Amino acid sequence: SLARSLSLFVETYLMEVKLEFSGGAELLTENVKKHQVKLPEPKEGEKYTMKELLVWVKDNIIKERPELFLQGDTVRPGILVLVNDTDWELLDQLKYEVKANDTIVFISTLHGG
Amino acid sequence: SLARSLSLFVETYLMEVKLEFSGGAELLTENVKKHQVKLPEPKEGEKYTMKELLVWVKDNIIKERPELFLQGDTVRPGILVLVNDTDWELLDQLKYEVKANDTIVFISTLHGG
Amino acid sequence: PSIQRTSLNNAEISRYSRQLIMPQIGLKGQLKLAQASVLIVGAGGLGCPAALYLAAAGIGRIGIVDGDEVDLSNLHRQVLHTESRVGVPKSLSAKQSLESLTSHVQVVPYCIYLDQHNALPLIKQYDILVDATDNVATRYLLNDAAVLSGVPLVSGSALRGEGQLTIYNHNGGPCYRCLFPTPPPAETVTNCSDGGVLGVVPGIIGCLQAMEVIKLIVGPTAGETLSSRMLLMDGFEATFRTIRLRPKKPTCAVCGDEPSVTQLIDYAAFTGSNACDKVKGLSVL
Amino acid sequence: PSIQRTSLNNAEISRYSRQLIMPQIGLKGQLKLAQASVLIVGAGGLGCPAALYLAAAGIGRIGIVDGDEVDLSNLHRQVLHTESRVGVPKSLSAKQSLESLTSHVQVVPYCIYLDQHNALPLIKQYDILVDATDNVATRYLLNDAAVLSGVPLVSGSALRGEGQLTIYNHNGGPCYRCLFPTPPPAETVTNCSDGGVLGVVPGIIGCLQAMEVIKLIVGPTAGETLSSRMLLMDGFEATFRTIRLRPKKPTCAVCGDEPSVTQLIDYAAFTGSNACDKVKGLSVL
Ligand SMILES: [Zn+2]
Ligand SMILES: [Zn+2]
Repeated sequence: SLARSLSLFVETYLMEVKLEFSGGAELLTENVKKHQVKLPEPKEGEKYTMKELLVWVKDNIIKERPELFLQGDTVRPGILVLVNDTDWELLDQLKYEVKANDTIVFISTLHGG
Repeated sequence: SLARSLSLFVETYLMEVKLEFSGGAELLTENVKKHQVKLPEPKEGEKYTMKELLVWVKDNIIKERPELFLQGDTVRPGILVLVNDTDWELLDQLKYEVKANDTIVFISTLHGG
Repeated sequence: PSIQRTSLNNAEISRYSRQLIMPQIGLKGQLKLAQASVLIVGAGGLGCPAALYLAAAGIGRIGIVDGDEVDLSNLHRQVLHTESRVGVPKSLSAKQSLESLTSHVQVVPYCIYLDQHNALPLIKQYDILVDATDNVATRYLLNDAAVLSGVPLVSGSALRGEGQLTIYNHNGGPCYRCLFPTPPPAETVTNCSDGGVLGVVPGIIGCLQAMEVIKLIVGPTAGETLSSRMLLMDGFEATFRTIRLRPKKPTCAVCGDEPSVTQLIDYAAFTGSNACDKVKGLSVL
Repeated sequence: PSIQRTSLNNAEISRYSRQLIMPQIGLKGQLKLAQASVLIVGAGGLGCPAALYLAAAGIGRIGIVDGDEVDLSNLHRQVLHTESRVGVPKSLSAKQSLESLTSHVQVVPYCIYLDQHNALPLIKQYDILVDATDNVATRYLLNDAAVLSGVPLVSGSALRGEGQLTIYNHNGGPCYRCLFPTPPPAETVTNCSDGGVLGVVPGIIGCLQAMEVIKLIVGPTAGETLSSRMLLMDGFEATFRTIRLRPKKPTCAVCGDEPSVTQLIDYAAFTGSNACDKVKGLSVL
């Protein structure tokens, strides 16, 4: 069926997402702001949520002081998470299911002036 | 086949596009800057290009003084045409084939300061 | 409105002609500006351009709060001050520059640092609060004070080549605590002295703060404010991004349905930092 | 560079400390700024903030061209001028404000209108040209002069609540004529006197022009300039959009492979308009 074809089509590319770090969060990634990454594919029937993504980012992208990125299973206070220019609080936060071509941004809030 | 299913899927929505007018070009559309429009579907085997779109816009969206929008078969000098944030000169201009969900912007260049 | 006026005089109509001929502003909008009062906290990199363009636009009364004095190292971004006023309180220096630009605006300088004791009585005298400060403690203070006083908070920040801008506590949008219920670990907080800042970056954000203040005062004809949205700028890349924020949270400690913060607290203790952002030596050089 | 210098002195290092600690600028970048010269054409809504932040940032020499005098109706957006300097040439008034901010920058006022006879010898003395003018004729003049002189042109414009910004004639990017080979019909051209402008809108764009100039001078470490891109701002909606522009066109009349414009021409005749944007009465009121 069309729906099935589409879902197969989508699945093939599921794990390609764009990660961005800014507002100082890029200091945790050796000053590299943009990362185009291919995430491991979820197993049949499983979902890939922000919760898994955060752990993957901590293990694969964060170069030093991971505790300045993750605290417990979520980002540390002062980091805002955006999915496709939308605050992740509007999208189920940790339970948000990552989709192909999502742009996920971690911004550290600025205080200077 | 998958390709065929996808192409059918796309065709159904082909004609929904977003038009925007700014920089003063919105004065030709009663100061309405954003227009979500459904274009007439092209006939089997035919294509819908910017050339057709410009005429459609002149006939359906421009409320007065169409000569300040179109001159001959293209936009008048001083209007820049953008397709999905890209200058249409990079995209075949009049021959660009309009796709579903394209955002097409007409900006009048500003001179004040 | 803070200031009672029923019309503009001819000098004002002529002076503001270029902006009041726009349908988004009009004579009505210009009169609203003349009746409004705005408190700008911080006469630094953000506060200078914000105050400059708000005074130029014809705001009735502008209060400027800053306990600091002008230093030579401020002048790369704090453009209301001058070399001859080094050592002068910033709020007075700002007043002097604004008054030479315009005699139509009342400028009230407050040469103090805001804290939990003096903030509320001051803020209650103004329609809109502008956060142009440079430290976490004052940002939480201003947020709570804005919520407790029922005024919108136009919050800008800048560091290195980046800037952020939003409006808190307005029109069902979130407050600062809705976004950041817990203060960041002190070691993750970088100020302009340590991290540096390109002067024009707070310049751009301060101007954008003035723009948002004007829209708040004039109302819906002047378009959409940044309430429930945040603007992120990367000056070195010349990119801007406007993001959609969560609404006001029912569980928020200060603006929620059952607030636990009902008066101002000790923000230095709460954030584990203080309001002083003085230089700690140019270790990077 | 225009100005030969091999190092910064201690006063400069301390003054610019907040920006030279950034890796994007550094001591090297700050020295490049001190060695650079920038010609700003127009001391109005765009030129005032651009000049202010470029002077603050430590540019070596800033030339300011404006044949006009300060008028009260300028002061809602032309924030380098003051009420007491109404009637004074704008270039002189701007110089006075910039010099009170900083003694490290040489400011050269030119109280003239640029035309095809005086533009080239002047522009050749500068590294970068800033278009902060307000009319079509001068925009074509500056474009052609920039191409013939081989300097990048940082071009800003503002009207009502909107602004546009790009860099022409740089790094394989287009020039103004590549985008607009034919001038617009005169009746479609609206200036700030007729269309109005909210003062802070050119304020934002002028600041962004200063940002781009700094990036051009400092070079690649300071990120991507707006060459081959254009920034569009809608202040009332608080939206920004960066668009990708065509490259330099081989067929362009001035920057193409076989240019037909090899010296400056009569731009009033070419555009069917002239450089004067005086008020024609407040018919809207
Ligand atoms: Zn809240
Ligand atoms: Zn060209």
